[in-house]
Amino acid sequence: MLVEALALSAVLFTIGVVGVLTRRNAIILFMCIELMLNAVNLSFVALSTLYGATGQVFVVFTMTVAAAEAAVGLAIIIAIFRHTRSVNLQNINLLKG
Amino acid sequence: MIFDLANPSQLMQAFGPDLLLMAGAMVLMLWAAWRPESHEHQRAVGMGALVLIAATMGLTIWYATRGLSSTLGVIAVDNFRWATDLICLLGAFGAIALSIEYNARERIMPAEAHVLVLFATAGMMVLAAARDLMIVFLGIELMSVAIYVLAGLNRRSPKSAEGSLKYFLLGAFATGFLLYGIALVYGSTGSTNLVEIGQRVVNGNYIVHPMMLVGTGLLLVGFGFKVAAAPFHMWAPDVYEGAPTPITAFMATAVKAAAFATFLRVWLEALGGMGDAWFAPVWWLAAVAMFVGNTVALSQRNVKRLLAYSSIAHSGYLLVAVATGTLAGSAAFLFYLVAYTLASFGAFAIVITVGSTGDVHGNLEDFEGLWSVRPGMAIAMGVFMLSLMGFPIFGGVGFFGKWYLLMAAIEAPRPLTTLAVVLVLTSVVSAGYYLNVLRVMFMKPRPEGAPVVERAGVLTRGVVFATVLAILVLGVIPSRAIGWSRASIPRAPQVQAAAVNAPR
Amino acid sequence: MMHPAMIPEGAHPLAATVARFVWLLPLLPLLGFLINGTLAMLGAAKVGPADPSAGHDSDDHGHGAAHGHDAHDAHHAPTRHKYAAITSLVGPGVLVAAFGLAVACFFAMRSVDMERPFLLTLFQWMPVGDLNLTASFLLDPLSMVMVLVITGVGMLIHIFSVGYMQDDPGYPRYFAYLNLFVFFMLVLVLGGSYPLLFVGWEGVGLCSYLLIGFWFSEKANADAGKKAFIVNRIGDFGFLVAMFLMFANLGSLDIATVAEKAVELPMGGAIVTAMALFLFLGCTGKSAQIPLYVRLPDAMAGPTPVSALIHAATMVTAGVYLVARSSAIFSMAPMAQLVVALVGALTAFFAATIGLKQWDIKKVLAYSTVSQLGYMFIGVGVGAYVAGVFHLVTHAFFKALLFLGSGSVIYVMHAAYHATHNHDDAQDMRNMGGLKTYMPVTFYLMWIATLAIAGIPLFSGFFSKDEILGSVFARISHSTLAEATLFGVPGGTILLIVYVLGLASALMTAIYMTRMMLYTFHGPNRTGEAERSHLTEAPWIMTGPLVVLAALAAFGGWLNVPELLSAVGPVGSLDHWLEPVVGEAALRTTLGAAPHVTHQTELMLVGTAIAIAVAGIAFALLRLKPAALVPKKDSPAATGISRVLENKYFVDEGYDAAIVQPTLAVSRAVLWKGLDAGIIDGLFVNGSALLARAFGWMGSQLQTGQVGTYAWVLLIGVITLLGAFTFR
Amino acid sequence: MTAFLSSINYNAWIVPVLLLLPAFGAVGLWAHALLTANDPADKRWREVRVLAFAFFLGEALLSLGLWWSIDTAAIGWQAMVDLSWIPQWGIRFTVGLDGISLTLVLLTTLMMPLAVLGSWTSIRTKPHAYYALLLLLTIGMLGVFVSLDLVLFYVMWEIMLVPMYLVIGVWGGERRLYAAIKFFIYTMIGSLLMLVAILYLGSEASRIAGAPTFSYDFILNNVRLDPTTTLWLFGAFALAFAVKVPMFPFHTWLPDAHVEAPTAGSVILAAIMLKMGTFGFVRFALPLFPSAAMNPAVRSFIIALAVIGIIYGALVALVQPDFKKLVAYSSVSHLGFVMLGIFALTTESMQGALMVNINHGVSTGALFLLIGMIYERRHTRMIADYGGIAKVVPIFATILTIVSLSSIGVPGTNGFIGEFLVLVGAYKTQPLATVISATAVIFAAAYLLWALQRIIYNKLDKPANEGLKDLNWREIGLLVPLLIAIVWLGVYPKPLLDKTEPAARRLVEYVQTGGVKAAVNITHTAR
Repeated sequence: MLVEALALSAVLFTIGVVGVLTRRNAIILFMCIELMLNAVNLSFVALSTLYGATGQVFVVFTMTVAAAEAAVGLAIIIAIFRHTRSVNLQNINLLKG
Repeated sequence: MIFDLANPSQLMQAFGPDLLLMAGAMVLMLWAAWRPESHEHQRAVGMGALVLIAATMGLTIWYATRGLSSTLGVIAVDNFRWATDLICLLGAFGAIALSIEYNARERIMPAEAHVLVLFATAGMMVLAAARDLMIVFLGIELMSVAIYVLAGLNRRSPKSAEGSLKYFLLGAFATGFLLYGIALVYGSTGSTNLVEIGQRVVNGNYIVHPMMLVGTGLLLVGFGFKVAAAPFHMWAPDVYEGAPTPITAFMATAVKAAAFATFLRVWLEALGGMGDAWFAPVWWLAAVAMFVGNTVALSQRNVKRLLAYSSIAHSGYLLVAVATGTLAGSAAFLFYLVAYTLASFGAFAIVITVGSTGDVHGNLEDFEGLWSVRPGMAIAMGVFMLSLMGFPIFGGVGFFGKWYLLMAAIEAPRPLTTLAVVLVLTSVVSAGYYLNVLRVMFMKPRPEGAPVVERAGVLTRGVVFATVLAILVLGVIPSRAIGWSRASIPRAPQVQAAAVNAPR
Repeated sequence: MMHPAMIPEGAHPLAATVARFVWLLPLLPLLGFLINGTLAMLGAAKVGPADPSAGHDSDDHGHGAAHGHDAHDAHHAPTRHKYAAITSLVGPGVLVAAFGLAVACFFAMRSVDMERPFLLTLFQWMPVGDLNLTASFLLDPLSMVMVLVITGVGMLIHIFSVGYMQDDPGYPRYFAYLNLFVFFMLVLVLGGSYPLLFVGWEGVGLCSYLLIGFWFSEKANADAGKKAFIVNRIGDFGFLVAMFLMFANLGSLDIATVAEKAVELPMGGAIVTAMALFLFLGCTGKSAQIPLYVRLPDAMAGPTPVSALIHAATMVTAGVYLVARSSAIFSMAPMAQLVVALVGALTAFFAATIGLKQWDIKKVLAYSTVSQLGYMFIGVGVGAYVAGVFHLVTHAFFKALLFLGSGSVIYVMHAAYHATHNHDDAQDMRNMGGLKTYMPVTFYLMWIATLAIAGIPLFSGFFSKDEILGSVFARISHSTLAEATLFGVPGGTILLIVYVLGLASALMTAIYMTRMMLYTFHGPNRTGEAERSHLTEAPWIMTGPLVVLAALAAFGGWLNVPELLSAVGPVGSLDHWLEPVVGEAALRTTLGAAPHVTHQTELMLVGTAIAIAVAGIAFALLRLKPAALVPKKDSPAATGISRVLENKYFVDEGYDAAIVQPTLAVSRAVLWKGLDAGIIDGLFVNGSALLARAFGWMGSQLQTGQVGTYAWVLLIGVITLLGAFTFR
Repeated sequence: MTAFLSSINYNAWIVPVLLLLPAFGAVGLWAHALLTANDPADKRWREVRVLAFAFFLGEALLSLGLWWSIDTAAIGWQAMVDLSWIPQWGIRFTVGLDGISLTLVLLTTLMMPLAVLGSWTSIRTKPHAYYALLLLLTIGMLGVFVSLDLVLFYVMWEIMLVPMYLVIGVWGGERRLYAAIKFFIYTMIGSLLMLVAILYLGSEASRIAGAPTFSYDFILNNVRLDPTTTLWLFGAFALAFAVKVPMFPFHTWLPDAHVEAPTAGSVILAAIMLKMGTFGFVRFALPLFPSAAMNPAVRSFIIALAVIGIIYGALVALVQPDFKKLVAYSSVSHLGFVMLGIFALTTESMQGALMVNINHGVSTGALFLLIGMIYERRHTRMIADYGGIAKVVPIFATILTIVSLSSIGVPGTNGFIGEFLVLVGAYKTQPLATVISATAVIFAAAYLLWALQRIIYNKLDKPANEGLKDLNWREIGLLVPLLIAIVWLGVYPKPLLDKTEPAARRLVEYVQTGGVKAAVNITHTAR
């Protein structure tokens, strides 16, 4: 069961990474990142069957932090939307070089 | 005294300075929100923040001089922590001092800006204390979330928003890797406590454990991103350019210092026994960072971007200290960090001054002939550039910083002579752009119709003067600082089995 | 500087005599140089304004221009130099004093036994490691002869110069240089070590440079001076290498020590031969031998008294002196001696052929000098050091006379052209002719010299030239030379060739000298109607020295009369005089016995020489028609062999095309533009900077501003890192 | 004199004072700049140059006592001062002199006032900074010659780059920006590798000593490394010094820097800074790594580079249209002689090399001063723009001729002594290289006399030259000491040779025996 859970976690993480690499919409990108974090959470939970509660505690932390990140992240996306009227990352490249 | 970290009240005591800063920051937050936005209010809150930082510094120093230690637990109580705290607090102090005048000039009204700096600093202090991967994660996020916001502080500037977004997205992405790395390390060793991991690594055969290896690699990715080491540096130039300049300075110094401090502690305390595994990757990471940072900086026209690439190169230099895997390396690291922080801060202060209202004059052309209009500023900038370059006497403490790093590299049990040569050769490349700044300021005439460089505010001038003075004085008599950095090495409660030798 | 450490060497008999003041000899001309040099600076200089970077004020333009423009005929500017009087006193005065001292030393030396040289150590010069060089003067019979010639002839020429240069704006400067020259020349002949000799050696070259380029506003003059110096330096290179060899193999550079130790080296060995050959390379530079003779004819660009003093009487004979001085080395290297003799003979012959077709009166004399120097080298080359030195002395007399005489002619011609504002060439013989009516004194005196150089019996040149040729002949058999080989050719054969070349040169010498006299003094005058009235004899101050020189040229042969002519005077005075210095070396060449030829052979040799001299003069008198000449401007260009001779076999052009221009071209195109600016600077220095920039540019191109790109780069980093961790 | 000096305990304080005085001078000039901020520019300029000159003159006069107070024959350092600096790293402020450094220190202190006089009227913009930088430069140069701690040496070695960079870049000619940065980076590449080598040596020494140390004496006497490491370390030191010397092919910064630098900059570069490279070889590269220096391959390689430099510099000088560049390339040639003399490793050649060091400083320094003077009047350095000016500026022409002759190495001038000793000594061990190098006497005459002819001789055919003013009293006055030195060192070099002889002899013996400790101790261990 542990191995399967870890494998699923890895697959989910990879899907998240691929999403980040391929999608151009800031919100979807952010959701892919959330997917990555949750994949890791799965690993933690699975591993805590081996080592006790630490993994589960970690998951709580992670979710909290992810929530805070989401709040800030969405605010930032709104801020950029005000300037560019778009959340497509391809249009956002004032800074380069 | 020895804190018993299993005892909650003693744990709280061991968190003393961090708690002071956090509590103070919350009070300031309330005060900031209490009154409508205005310059006076912004200024007042800023001053309050400065006072708070000073108080925290005082408390930290008091803690540091008491020779405290602790039992094994989630946080460390050692001089390395206090030293890192002080460097971060210094950075925060400088950032707020610059911000007060910068924000007024750029009409960035929210007084909460200063409080955010304080929160970020609190995150750094947590990071500095962390002796558990959980705390590491918490600290990094506490710091980062505040910085994401700070980077986008200038709501009128699309660049600021863009930088903030990029930092946020890529930062979260990298956090994913870091977290996964933590999970894998936890999965293979069964602990998140650094010292425990360290002991298990030494006792077990983790060097061939794939999960542990991948976990270590992902940790390296996570830290590499936070310290902007190539190839995980791509965000840095854009974010540095977009962010308000005082925040850029803050990011280039305090954020980097805190991230590196944790990095170093994790590497020394937890992964010291895995040297064979990470030696080559860290070596190459250092080399690539030095190379990329220094070469790309050559083609920059914008001084802020130039300094961003320079900071990437400096990450490479600091990675050399990590690669040594010794306590001497950590002492060299702290010393270098002081030198680097001073010079970077000063340089960004000058960039702010020359940038003028709207921060529109940040290109090298705008520095042309600075010597004829603002000789003091030009000379100070010259000192900063030379210090970043590692030039003796005129570059002050920068030289001894590099010297210490090189010495640590050459005397490491696994000598890094080649890496030292790479370091000096890329330093030569760096001369190409640092000297270019000098050239532009001193050797070109001030162009006709160039904008007038306003006299900087008293706080900005204070920052410039203080950094120049510190750089030059430490450049002639560095022994106190050396002694301090040698005393401030990580000390785990149990004897480390990892290969370390006494620092010099 | 001079006085502190004058340690008389042991108890040499000369130490008690006037000779202990020998250090004054060079010091006197040096004093003259300092005084005249100061006067020259005082006269010419106008100290600049305190702040030179302030703009030029235009008032002064006229002054500079006036000062600069009449450079062309500056030496006939009407006004005298304001310090001319002091200079006229000091310049020749120091020479008179030096000559007096030299004569005193001479008599002192005659009165003592000169078995070993008198060494006067002045001070420690270069005390370094094994090289304990002192500044010391070596007074022995050989240097005494040279000192007498230098101060004596030098004094006469100085006096002549007072007249010749009187109106030149650079009058004190001229005497300063001339005094300096005498100083260095005396250092050269008195130097007690090779490096000190070298100081004089280069010093005279320097003065020659300065004096040739005396009228430096003319590019040709400046060119000639520079050429002289550089060609000299090629020779000096040889001298230097010879000194390295001495120091490395003999451990010393003192002349006496070197002579002592050189004879301990293996006879004819590689080291001693190399030493001799490199020394001789030095001599070819200084004494204008093949292949370095090219500078001497150009050197005639200087004032004529300079040509007389430096390029005829003294400096150019320094090479001969050096060989005689190093006789110990040369006598140990027969092959080198053969080279010396052969080069001397070839030079003598070669220069004589060129002399046949020159039109410039001074050029004729210049090539004649080169040719005569060749003779001297034949002499010292075959080990007949006394003969070589003897010819050196007589040549100093008659060639100085010839040059000064020609100087008078040029002076007069120039004055005439100047008076009529004619810009014709005052030195071209085609513009002269028939001058004997206008300048009778000069005319007669120069004929004496001509007869002397041609080798007419009882004139000085006859004795010395005859002695050289006789010595060559005597060594064809039974000498180290005859036993040695050069490039596989037996030494005897080479000496025979040398002898034949010597005779041929003697013939040509007689021809071209007669030709010169004919074209200059005989036949109709071609100067021009207007100028003719200005032609007159030179002033007494110039003719006076000529008379003295003529007497010497006529009777100088008495110095060393051969046994054959013992009726004429005391036999072999010079032989006896120089015996302590060169006797041993000369004997080594002739295998320990005095060279001996039978009485009949000797008579035959003398007879041949006389016959050749007479034949040459007769041939010239019969064949050449001064009346048929037309002035230079009307003359057609020469063709065929004449053209080749007139252009000196195009050797200068050859050197220029083969050495000078390629060196310049290679330096410019390959070394400077190619290697320096192209490869080192362009490729490596700027190239590596460019490479770093290129990397930087690539890095910044990767920085597209797209978050997607950044994420990709990050992921590539992740994969690489994980790869590095897992696949170690 | 000696008694007087010892009565004031001269040796105990002179070196630190010489190093500190220029720093005080710089501060003094800064104070002057602040106090007179409202005065007219011309008045400030006039005052500051006098003030600066006073400091340089004071420095020169103070240093003169060294001539008598230093016992060059004694074993061990003279006027040694040893203070703690950074105890944790074992870095000390150790300074001291021997005969070799004595001559170079005096060369520095005596040339600096002349260099300042040379730019008396030509530098008007930002004079305070200019003179302050020259003062700071002096510290670095003196420091290099007296340092006996490797780190102190390195610091001194580096710090002169910045003032020179600014002097060239701010007050230089048209291509000053390029020249300045090229100078800096070129030099830095070499010296940073040396830094790594110093660290390596220091860490070895510390291991042996059991306490951190970078002491020259200690390393010299105790550190013995395996041959491969020695070669690498020697290479790092040699590269740093070779760039500074400059040896072919690391010389291309020199022509640019020389040409673009203002007069004082060129003078200092040529007269003093290049000597630091050769001094580095003599003081560090040779004695610290005798086995590498005696390695036949290494030695042949360096000698080959020296010989190439001699000939190459001369040939390239031959075709330069710019007089300053010509002199710059001639420096490459002259310094090649120094390198030949050093690596031939005989007492004579070593002495000759040290002599050429001084001579080149005097002659080339004087040449640059003269070029600066004529440039100030005519604003061109192109040879083709002159011609025949001996007519209008006879004093200038005379002095230029004398100095050129000295540079050519005509006997009777200083130039001859040095070159002669180098060659005559080098022949003993390197005959072929010496003979090839000796041909340079021909080329030297060719390039300088040709240039001389085109500048002061020939026809005065450029109208712009007709109004040229001759040298003024200040210029004559500052050149006279150099002329005296040229003649004095040419005629009676013994005093100078005596000063360097013991050190040179010991060094040669030490290196020739491969640094066998028993053979000879070139210095003592003072501590």
